[in-house]
Amino acid sequence: MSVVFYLLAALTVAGGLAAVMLKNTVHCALALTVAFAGLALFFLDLDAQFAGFAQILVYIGAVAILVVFAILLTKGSETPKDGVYSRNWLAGLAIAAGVFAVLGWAVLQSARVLPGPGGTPTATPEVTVKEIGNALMGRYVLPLEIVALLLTAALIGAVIVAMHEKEGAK
Amino acid sequence: MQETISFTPQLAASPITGILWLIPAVPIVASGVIALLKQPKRKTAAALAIGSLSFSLLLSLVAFAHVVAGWAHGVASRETVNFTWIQVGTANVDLGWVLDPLAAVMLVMVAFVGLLIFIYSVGYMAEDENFTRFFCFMSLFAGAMLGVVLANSLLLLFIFWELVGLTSYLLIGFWYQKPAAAAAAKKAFLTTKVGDVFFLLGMVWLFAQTGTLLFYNGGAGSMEAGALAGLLKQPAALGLTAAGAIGLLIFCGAAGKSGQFPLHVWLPDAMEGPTPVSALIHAATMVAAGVYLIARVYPLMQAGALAGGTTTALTVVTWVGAFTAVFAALIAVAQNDIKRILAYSTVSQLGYMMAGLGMGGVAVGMFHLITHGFFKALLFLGAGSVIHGCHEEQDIRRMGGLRADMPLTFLTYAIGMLALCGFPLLFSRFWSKDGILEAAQHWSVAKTPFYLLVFGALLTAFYMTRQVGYVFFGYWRGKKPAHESPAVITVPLAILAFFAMALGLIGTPAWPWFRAFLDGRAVGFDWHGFAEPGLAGLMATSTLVVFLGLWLGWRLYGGQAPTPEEPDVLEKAAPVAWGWLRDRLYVDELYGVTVIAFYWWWARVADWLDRRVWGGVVAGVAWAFRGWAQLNQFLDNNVVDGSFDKGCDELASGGGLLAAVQTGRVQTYLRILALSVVALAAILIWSSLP
Amino acid sequence: MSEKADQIFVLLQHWLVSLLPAGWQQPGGVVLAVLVIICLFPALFALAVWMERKGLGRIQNRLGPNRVGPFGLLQPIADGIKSLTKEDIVPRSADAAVHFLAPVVLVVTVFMGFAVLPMGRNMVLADMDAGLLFYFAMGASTELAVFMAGWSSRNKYSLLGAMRAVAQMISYEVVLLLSSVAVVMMSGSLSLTRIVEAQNHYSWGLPHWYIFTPWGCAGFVMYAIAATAETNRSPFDLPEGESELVAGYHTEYSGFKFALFFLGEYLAMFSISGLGTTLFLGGWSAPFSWLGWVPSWIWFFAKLMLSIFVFIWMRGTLPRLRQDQLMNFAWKFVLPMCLLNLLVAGLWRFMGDGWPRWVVCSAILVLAYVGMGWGEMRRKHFGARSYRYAE
Amino acid sequence: MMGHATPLTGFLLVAALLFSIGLAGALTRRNAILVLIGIELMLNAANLNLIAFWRYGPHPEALTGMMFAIFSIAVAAAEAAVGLGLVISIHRHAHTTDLDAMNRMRG
Repeated sequence: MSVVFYLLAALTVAGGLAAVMLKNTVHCALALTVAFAGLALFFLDLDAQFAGFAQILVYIGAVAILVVFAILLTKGSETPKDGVYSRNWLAGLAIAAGVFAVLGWAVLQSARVLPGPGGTPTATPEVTVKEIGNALMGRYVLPLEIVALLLTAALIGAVIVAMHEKEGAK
Repeated sequence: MQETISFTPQLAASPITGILWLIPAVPIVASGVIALLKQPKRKTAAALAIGSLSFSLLLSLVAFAHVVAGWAHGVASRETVNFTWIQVGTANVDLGWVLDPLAAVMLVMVAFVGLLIFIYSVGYMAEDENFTRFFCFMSLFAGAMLGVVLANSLLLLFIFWELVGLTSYLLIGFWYQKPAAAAAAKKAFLTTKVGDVFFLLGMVWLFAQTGTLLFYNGGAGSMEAGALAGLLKQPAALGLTAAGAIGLLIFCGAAGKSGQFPLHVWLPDAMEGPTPVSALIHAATMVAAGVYLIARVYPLMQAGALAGGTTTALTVVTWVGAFTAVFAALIAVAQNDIKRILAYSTVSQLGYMMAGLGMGGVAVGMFHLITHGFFKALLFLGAGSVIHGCHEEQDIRRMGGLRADMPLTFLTYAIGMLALCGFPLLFSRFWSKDGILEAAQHWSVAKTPFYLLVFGALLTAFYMTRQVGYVFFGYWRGKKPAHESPAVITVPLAILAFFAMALGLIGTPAWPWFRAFLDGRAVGFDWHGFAEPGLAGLMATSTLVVFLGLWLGWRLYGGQAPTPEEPDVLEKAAPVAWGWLRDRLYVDELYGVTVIAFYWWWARVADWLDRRVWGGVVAGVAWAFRGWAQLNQFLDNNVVDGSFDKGCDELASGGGLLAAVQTGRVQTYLRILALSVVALAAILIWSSLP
Repeated sequence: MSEKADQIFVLLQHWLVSLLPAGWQQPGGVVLAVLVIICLFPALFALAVWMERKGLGRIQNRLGPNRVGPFGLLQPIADGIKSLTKEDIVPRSADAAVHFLAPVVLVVTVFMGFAVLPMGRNMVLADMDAGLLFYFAMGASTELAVFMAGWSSRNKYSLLGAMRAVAQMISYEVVLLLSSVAVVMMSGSLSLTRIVEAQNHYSWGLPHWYIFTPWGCAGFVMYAIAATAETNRSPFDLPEGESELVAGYHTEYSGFKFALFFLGEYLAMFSISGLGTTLFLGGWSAPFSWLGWVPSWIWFFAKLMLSIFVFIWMRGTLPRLRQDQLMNFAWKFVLPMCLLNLLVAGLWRFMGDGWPRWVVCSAILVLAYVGMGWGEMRRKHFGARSYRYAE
Repeated sequence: MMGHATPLTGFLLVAALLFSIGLAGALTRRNAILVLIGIELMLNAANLNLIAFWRYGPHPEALTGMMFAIFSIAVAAAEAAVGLGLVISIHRHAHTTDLDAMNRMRG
């Protein structure tokens, strides 16, 4: 296990935990950006350069700010009166723990069962943007078009949903 | 006697034959237009009808001239235009029309007489408020009649034949308010229909055998040698050949329409219709259609006849014809209604024509048909003028002495009467009757028809003089004094009178133009015609007979016709016979007892059958279904509902539990989701444990 | 000789690295390059501040700083010392952690941006395959930093300023990306060095810079607009519009943190114009073929200073845009023009050489520009200027 | 950077941990936006898995994993946008972002 991996893992998990545990919602949002940054670094570590930069650009650049805007627009920044956690938070926690147990067990199980180089990575693939471009335009052109459509629809949908109705409609 | 005539059929149809179909088409279209007109549109209706028929007459004359021209050049032309009407699988039903001397003559006769009667009826029907409807039916009839004449296919002929039957029903029952007229129309229609059924049978059989209904089709027609040979080979029942049997079946149809013996009952009752109707339909044309049909189908009837001999079919025709002639003449003697006498006279003359056809061949029968058409139309129109004059009085015992009041009608009526009796030399029936009698003389089978026909001629002369005596001589016995009919009525009478005399000349033995024309042979005028053996004797006997009849009639009824209350002279002489004759020899009653009784009985049986048997079956089925329905209901209520409803209740209560889960809070759903993931994964792992 | 002059810095670096032991050579080279950037650009920052204050003065018909040092040259150093020594006041209600982090994040991400800019022939810190994408990824996080600054100081004005700045930066970031996508489309690669090489040819002495093509010119204009908006400069400097919002999101900052913000702003300006030169003005390639002998990095920094001068010039002359005008302008005019520019670039690429290509593309762009402009102006009816004075 | 030592399972474990942290956040937090944040975390964990499997998979040149991750990032962005739009509109009507309060869709 290389040092970089441990470092990054610690950073991301800490970011994730903070995003979930912190009282102040804006702090949660910022912790979330830290987690996103950690993940981006993971991607770079895994030689997925394009994915890493895309992750930074999309998540840190857009989603984080979106979350922050949402928090400000819904006056979330003041600490809520009746506690931060929902009533039966313990059950939620237990279920999450259960899920983690199952996933962890499955991962460990597969490590043993899967033959072959499950553990060791292959040679670093030389992934250039040109290849990604060709792939996007070649094999994945349909998903690309559909995602384009989806994004436009989401854009318009989000605007309409969140639009400030005219006074009359209140 | 009659020889088989060979025609050199011209295959290519000349232009005139091409447009021949217009002759029947125009009057029919005219009748359609008139039908659409409103009732007060009298002038247009009359103009349309007369216009269309005159156009047909014009076209018929052109066709007649064309045929005559062809005949003059020595070639007897028969032009046919055939076309496929329906394609049924491989067999196709062809129709078509033909132009040959027989058709040409009939065309002219029907069109000309029809036109005169149309003009006459403009005057006669003037006050009748259903004027337009009358002309609509009349022009439809004229079109149909011309169609019958032109048809080259038995099927097309049958179609027009039915149309003619329909129009006769419509016209007889024209004054449908009168129950008698309605009953007469129904009677006419049904009796002719009986004949038509046999006609249809014959037609179907012919089609089955020869595969075509076309008369002449360039060698392949049913009347041509090829088909006839085929027909001869099949033996039919009663020793008849197929050709003979089909011929007889078709003759039954003709008998129905032409009022021959068994099916003649409708014709006298048909006098209920207006007089022009009687004139046109029941004198000149429609009844003649039957005779024309036999003439058209003659090769079929004659097939297999040995040289000079006749076939059984023709003998049957002759016997029926001869018997009807005498039978009808006898009844005519005892009738008191002016139109009924003429009706029976028509039946008897038709019997003559049938006999003529049977014995003497097409030319003899047709010549008598043409001459009869003219003078009988004249007589009917004359009677119509008399009735019109005597303010709708039809009983001859209430007329009398009209000689002075209606001179013109009397003159034309007298000419018609003399023509009918066959007054020698000048009048047409003398020559046509002689033709028939000559044929009867030479008839190889038996002599009795000859004597019957001679006796019939005597009776004809007698009852006509009786009728004239009652109507025109003696003194006026009616209520209101009669008055002469207007010009529009008397002019056609005059024209018809002229033709009644003139037509006889084209058939004299010296100059047998008509027979030659029909046979397509050349003709020359030579007096030796009279020198034929036995002809002189025949003419002598027939003139003798006519004079005898006239003298008898004049002696009994000439001067002082008895008052309406007094019994008839003859009645005094033979009251029982007179009673029989007056009641038409109880033929109607005979039918009433037999045929109609049978139908009544059969109707009751059918009703019983329907009510009891079928009713029972239906009731049984209904009962079964009701029982089944009750069983269903029982099952449904107890078994199905019971179990199903209970099941639903359980489910509903179970549903309640599940509903509790739907708290509406997103996180509960998420928790359930996660829990199920965990559970599934656990199962997966548990199952994959080695 | 000119070759040596051109590669002087590269050779220097190799020489210094060779001094280090083998194991450390590779990281050492990187650290050295980073050090150079960290020293060079703040120095340039000082020069730029001086240029701005003298330039603005000159534009506003006044002298500008001339007390400290000849022609006021030492003024920036004086300002630097002042800001370092001034007391750093942090409002009590401010969110201390986020308050402190904001300027740091800002400066760090901006510095990260410089890694991919090719200062001269093979003088680039990290020649990444997706260099442009990396640059924009770093650029995207400046908004977050601005927001953190604005929100953490718990001050209505700073929050409003931050919100405006973020909204503005997000809108113009889209334009920035789209205009540069046109360049990527034509050069066929995201790595900046290859883009510069693509522009480094000459025909009849004139360089193949992208700005001399119709779509390139339109792209550069929109890029410049987006750049000024991105760095909250001149016509778009509403967020720290002195008159209304005091100092915008960095009102609560003082002392060194304020200096950091100031530095961050200028560094952003440098990096945005650096990218602009690499994309449109041919990076380190010489303007004329016969000037090839001049070292490549000189051209890069010359163009850089030229752009800075343009920034200053715009600040001095253009009035400030209202917020809704600014947003409308971005979304309803510049963005559609960018999209059209992409289309025209595509058309340019597939029409093949020859004068029709020039005529058609420029015609489309001019027509669109005039049409949209006329469309926008038609609805606005400009009455006489009206003044409203606060009651 | 040559192929590095950490085996695939390391990444998978981190992803699983991140996933369950996100799930815990989504399940326990009261504020709707934080639930969305939890969901974002879960999505990112999935992306990490994708890239890890792509990197350690038999033939990385097929780019499938990375493509999948890129598309999933795009979709997640769209999802976040719409989700937050909804939260904002709910807030405007119900003046609360408290999930327990929003049970209008009760069965």
